[in-house]
Amino acid sequence: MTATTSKRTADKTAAVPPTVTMTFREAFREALRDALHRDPAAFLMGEDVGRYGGCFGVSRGLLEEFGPERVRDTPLSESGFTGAGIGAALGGMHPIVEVMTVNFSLLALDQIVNNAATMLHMSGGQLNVPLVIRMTTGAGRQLAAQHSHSLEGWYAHIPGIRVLAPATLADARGMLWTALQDPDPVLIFENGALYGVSGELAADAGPVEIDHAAVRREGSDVTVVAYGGSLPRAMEAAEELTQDGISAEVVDLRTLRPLDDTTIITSVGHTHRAVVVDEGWRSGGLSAEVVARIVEGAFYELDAPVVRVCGAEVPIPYARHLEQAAVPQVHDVVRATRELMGHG
Amino acid sequence: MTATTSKRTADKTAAVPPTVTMTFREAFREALRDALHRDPAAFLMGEDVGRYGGCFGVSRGLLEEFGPERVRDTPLSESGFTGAGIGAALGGMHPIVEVMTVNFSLLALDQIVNNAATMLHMSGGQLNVPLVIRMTTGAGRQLAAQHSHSLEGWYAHIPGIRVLAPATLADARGMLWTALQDPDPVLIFENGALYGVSGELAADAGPVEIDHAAVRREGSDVTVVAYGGSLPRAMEAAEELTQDGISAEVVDLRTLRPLDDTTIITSVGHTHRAVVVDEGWRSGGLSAEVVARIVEGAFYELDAPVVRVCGAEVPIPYARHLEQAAVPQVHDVVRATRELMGHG
Amino acid sequence: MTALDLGLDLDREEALHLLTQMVRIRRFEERCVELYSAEKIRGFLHLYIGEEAVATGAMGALRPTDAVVATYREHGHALARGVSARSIMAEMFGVVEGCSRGRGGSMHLFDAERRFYGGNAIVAGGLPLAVGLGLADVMSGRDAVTACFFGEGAVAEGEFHEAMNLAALWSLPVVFCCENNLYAMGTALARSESQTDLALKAATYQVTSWAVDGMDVVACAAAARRAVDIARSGGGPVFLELRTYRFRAHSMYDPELYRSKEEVERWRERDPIEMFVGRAEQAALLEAGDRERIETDVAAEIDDAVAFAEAGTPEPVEDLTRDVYRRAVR
Amino acid sequence: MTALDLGLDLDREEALHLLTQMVRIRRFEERCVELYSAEKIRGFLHLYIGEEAVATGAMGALRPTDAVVATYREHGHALARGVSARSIMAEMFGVVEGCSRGRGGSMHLFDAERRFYGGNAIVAGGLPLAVGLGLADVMSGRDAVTACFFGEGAVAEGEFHEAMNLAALWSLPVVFCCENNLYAMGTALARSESQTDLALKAATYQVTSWAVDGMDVVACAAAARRAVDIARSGGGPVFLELRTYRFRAHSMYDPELYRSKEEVERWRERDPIEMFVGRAEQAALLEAGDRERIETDVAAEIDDAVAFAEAGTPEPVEDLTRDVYRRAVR
Ligand SMILES: Cc1ncc(C[n+]2csc(CCOP(=O)(O)OP(=O)(O)O)c2C)c(N)n1
Ligand SMILES: Cc1ncc(C[n+]2csc(CCOP(=O)(O)OP(=O)(O)O)c2C)c(N)n1
Ligand SMILES: [Mg+2]
Ligand SMILES: [Mg+2]
Repeated sequence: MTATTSKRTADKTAAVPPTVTMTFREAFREALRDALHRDPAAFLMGEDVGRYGGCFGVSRGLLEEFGPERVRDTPLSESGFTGAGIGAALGGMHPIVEVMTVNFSLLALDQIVNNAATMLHMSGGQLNVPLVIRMTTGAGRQLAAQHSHSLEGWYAHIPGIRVLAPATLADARGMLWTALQDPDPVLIFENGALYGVSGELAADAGPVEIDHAAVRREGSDVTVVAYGGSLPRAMEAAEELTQDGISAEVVDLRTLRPLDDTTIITSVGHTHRAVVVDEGWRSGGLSAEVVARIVEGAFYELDAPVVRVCGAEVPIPYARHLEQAAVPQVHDVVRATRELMGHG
Repeated sequence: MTATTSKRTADKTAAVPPTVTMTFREAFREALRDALHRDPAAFLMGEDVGRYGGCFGVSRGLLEEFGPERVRDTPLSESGFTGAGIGAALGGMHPIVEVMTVNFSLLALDQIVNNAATMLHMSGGQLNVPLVIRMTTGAGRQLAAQHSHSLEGWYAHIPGIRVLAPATLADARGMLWTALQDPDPVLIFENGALYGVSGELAADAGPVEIDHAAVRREGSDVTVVAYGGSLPRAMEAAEELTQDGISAEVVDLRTLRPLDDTTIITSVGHTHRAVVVDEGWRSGGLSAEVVARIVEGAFYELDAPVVRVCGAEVPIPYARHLEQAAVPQVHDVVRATRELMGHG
Repeated sequence: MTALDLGLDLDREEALHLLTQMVRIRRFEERCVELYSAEKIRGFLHLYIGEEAVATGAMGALRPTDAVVATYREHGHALARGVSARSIMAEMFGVVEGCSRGRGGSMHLFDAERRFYGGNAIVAGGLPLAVGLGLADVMSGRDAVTACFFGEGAVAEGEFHEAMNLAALWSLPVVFCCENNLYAMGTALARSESQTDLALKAATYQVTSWAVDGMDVVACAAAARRAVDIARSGGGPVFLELRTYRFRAHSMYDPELYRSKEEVERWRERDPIEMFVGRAEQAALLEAGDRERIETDVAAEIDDAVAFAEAGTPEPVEDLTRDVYRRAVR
Repeated sequence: MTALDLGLDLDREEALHLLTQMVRIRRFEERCVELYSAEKIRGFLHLYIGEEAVATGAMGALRPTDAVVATYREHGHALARGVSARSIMAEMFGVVEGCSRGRGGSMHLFDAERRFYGGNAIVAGGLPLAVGLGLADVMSGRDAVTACFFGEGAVAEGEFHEAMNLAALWSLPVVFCCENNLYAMGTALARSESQTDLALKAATYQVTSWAVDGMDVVACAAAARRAVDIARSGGGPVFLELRTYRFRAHSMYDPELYRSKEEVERWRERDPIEMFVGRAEQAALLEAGDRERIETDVAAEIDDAVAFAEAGTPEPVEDLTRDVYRRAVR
């Protein structure tokens, strides 16, 4: 992480706040460090979060800083320690449970769906579960079928939990704290392909709100809805589309549940066309819900059917060219949008 | 089960095949008995399928008929015995695994999603998994949050598995055999509220195809799409709607994955309006996928936005009036359809 | 003969308390059966009748600051923990006066004030919660203990295994109370466990474990006291195998094809209430008239609970989606 | 000194075979590392270097009709089972000539013909499959045995527990080969298991269990032979704890913060290949020139495998969705 002061700070009249260059990995780590510093009830728990430094290096150094009680390595037992996180939350703590990847979270689904998501309601409002569960999601690293699921949209089907998908450095840095102070269980999906990506972040970046989608790029011809690992691709596609004279507005969902459809519908109200990009499988994916919301909220605004650019309906294959073909790429977004705009 | 011969059989010229009266429970049982008789590789395995007679009585009597090897009681270990079913399928058997209810299947999701669904692809086409998994689904019996999930639509998101939702006696009786002879894993969702419902079934009812949706009632004004436990409600609503002069066509999805959108789109092509009924939660449910398919396939045919009538986004509460309110009822379908038709 | 000769190391007050609790549970559930037939109570209803000694004995070892996790067969645990008969009955009537506001029903009784964390209808699903509650207590420096109840059927589940290992590894103050009533629905222990000595099985996790006569309320009380002491004093988790039997069907839908009437009858001869009354009377801990008075009081308490529930308020349907999130959705 | 004095109950041919297999695995993986650096192989790559004695010893006890289930660290198992180096290398190059058509990669090697059922990247996820394969063999009246390999980290997972219980309860012919290399990624055994004596733990399921020196290929072979005999002759499942060590990082991304270089060095002194060569030479089972010849042959085999993989065919992108269903979707 390199602290830099923007070149333009010399210009006193238009003082730009100083920024730092960092990777998503570092931003996630800073968020964890900050949370562990500021919230005495917070602790991090999961497989290899401590001695190993986190399976993707996110928590490296935290064990040394906070000790093994608060950076707690667990045995391989996803259901057990996720359930223990729920219990600890009921007991007044603010656990941050790390499930290495969404693929392994299938082993913890009973606890997440049957306990974390239902507890408040089943208990008639008595017992809330202030738990954060972080996990890596997504394909793109040739890890094949059992290590490449994008199931965050699946989780977004479950009432009682909030589902976040940070796609910018500011969100990577800022969502955790807000999630941790939330009285309800929050799942944070970190896209694995983003960990190594770096960029500029305000030096004083802190918590961000977690209730709204964000317009990441304004445009007038078409709304491109994306989130997580697909956002950078959507942004790149929007840039490319300018060459065809197409002005794309890009909406970053940020929070997958509850879905902020107002922002989407407002945007479609201006553009009258929409493309939904989702790395997850098409059928029954989050993309379908976005289409349904647009139809419900802006049907008469639509000049054309909403288009989905999604993961192919296949267990993700290992071979690089097949994996790339299975996951929406920039050119897929560009092509679909051009076709939608009649530039096919 | 009472064998009856239709009164009209006396009329030789219009001979109606003899029918029997039976419940869905009996139809499912007949399907199991038939499968165990005809397919030597088939066996039934699950919690309390044998001595207890099945948690909902579906398999009562089968232990006595086929013995404990082929009607195999398992310990409480959903992941273990579901995985064992996959292994047995790889070993050449045709296991029918019963997971008591979809709620407990969350404990077996790793095996279903990471193994059953991926094996054929991951092995480059070498290893198929001829497995059937049956489970009860749905709310309506005041069993509260942990026993009332409708997650069949969720499963329909997973490539590599087929998902069936029998909603008629003929399908309850006929889908199992076809599923069992299928080379791929098939999940059959039996709606718990249907078990006790009885009706007439052809005395010689046998296997049915599992690839297509079915138009259960023809109509010209609006397409009502439903499946499983919602189908009878959709049919009743259609009947009621005739009083408003609304002619509703009812499509029974039957197979939730792969979804037969051709039948849906063809119907909407005639009616130009659609209502989707789904007991599952609205956001990210199967209903969203149906909307998306209609938009993709029949956007320019639509006279109005597609309407969804879904489960409320709440862990299902115990109290009867709340549970009823949480799950789409006949009057909800009627009201939504009337509004859509401008009779609101 | 003295109380000590009978192994009853308790005074009259304690004896009355134990008997009262067991009778409360028994009569409460008998009334539930009637109310189920009358369709006042719906959903699944799992009776604890025959097993009263376990919850009664164990709960006495806990302080108000301790925590409890139970299953769908938890009326007895809730009553013994001090959740009022009124609020439990109201819960089963599905009214807002219920301990879970009518949202949970029989399988989901909760009481935050009494640290009663349910009411879990997924077999073994409560065990990881108990581990977490124990962890929170330790991390917060509270000397509380969590008692976690579950049936022997749960032992085969992966969640049992993971929870035992975590609790032992982290030396957490959790008392695992395994109610071995020999059946999981219709599955006999020997058909579900390759190792039927459950205390031995638990001991392999390096957890202090032993088996207890679960029909003997005094034995249950003594074992629980010892177990809670060990857990509270830093001795790590304890596993108790409480050998008991349910006199009734698994739930209201069970034709009981899997066991004989004779077997049930043999176990009924060890009725925990009658056995305790017999011994306590012999030890002169109970006096003539005690039983009658308790029965009368309990009947009144239950009548009152039913009346309370009958007079309860259904939640307005407009509030269907309340308590899905504590923080408003947006 | 004779072979028997050294505890080497094998003939020259067997000794040559064992050594060849271990060397094949070692050199194959060393080449994989190079190819990973050259970005010919991608994804996760887990090396078996240091653990060769286990797969080599165990696999010799199996017949072609037996079945094998392995993990993501399974190059060694695949090679020892007879899957060709060509098809494994091609798999890691992601070409259709690969044993999984390039769909699986390093973690998902499959070979139906050799009953090699993967290649499972979910820790403990293969164990229930092994139970089912065993069940199918029994139900079909085949006298086959299933060997299931997994790391000691898997023992904490619920799926381990459920699988052990099912196998024992149903007395299935499964040999559970637990490769205890002391670490699950960075988690040492004592941090993951309250009971670190894994054979004892397994024995509690009523499964015949014992621990074996996993660095001694002869001990591994002997143990596997005994275990497979028990399983095949109706003695039910067997659990072997094979004590071994991985010399390399967990995968290509592991900074190895959790163990010292000294520890690794100490274990390297028990290199299974060098130990075996030393003993076999002393016992005159190996002759001068054997090692060199084997190394030369293996190098040639691997060169050939790499050339084969290099010349492989990428699957046309149009075929992306093939093999999702065997029966056409509609
Ligand atoms: C994970 C899961 N599987 C299955 C069930 C259905 N079920 C409810 S109770 C029960 C038997 C449990 O037996 P046991 O643990 O011995 O407790 P008991 O009912 O005897 O008190 C079963 C199979 C469930 N609730 N949860
Ligand atoms: C269910 C699950 N959780 C986590 C992981 C990530 N992971 C891959 S290998 C591994 C360590 C497994 O250790 P062990 O079982 O001892 O086998 P070894 O790698 O030492 O051979 C972990 C945690 C996984 N693949 N699956
Ligand atoms: Mg029981
Ligand atoms: Mg290991």
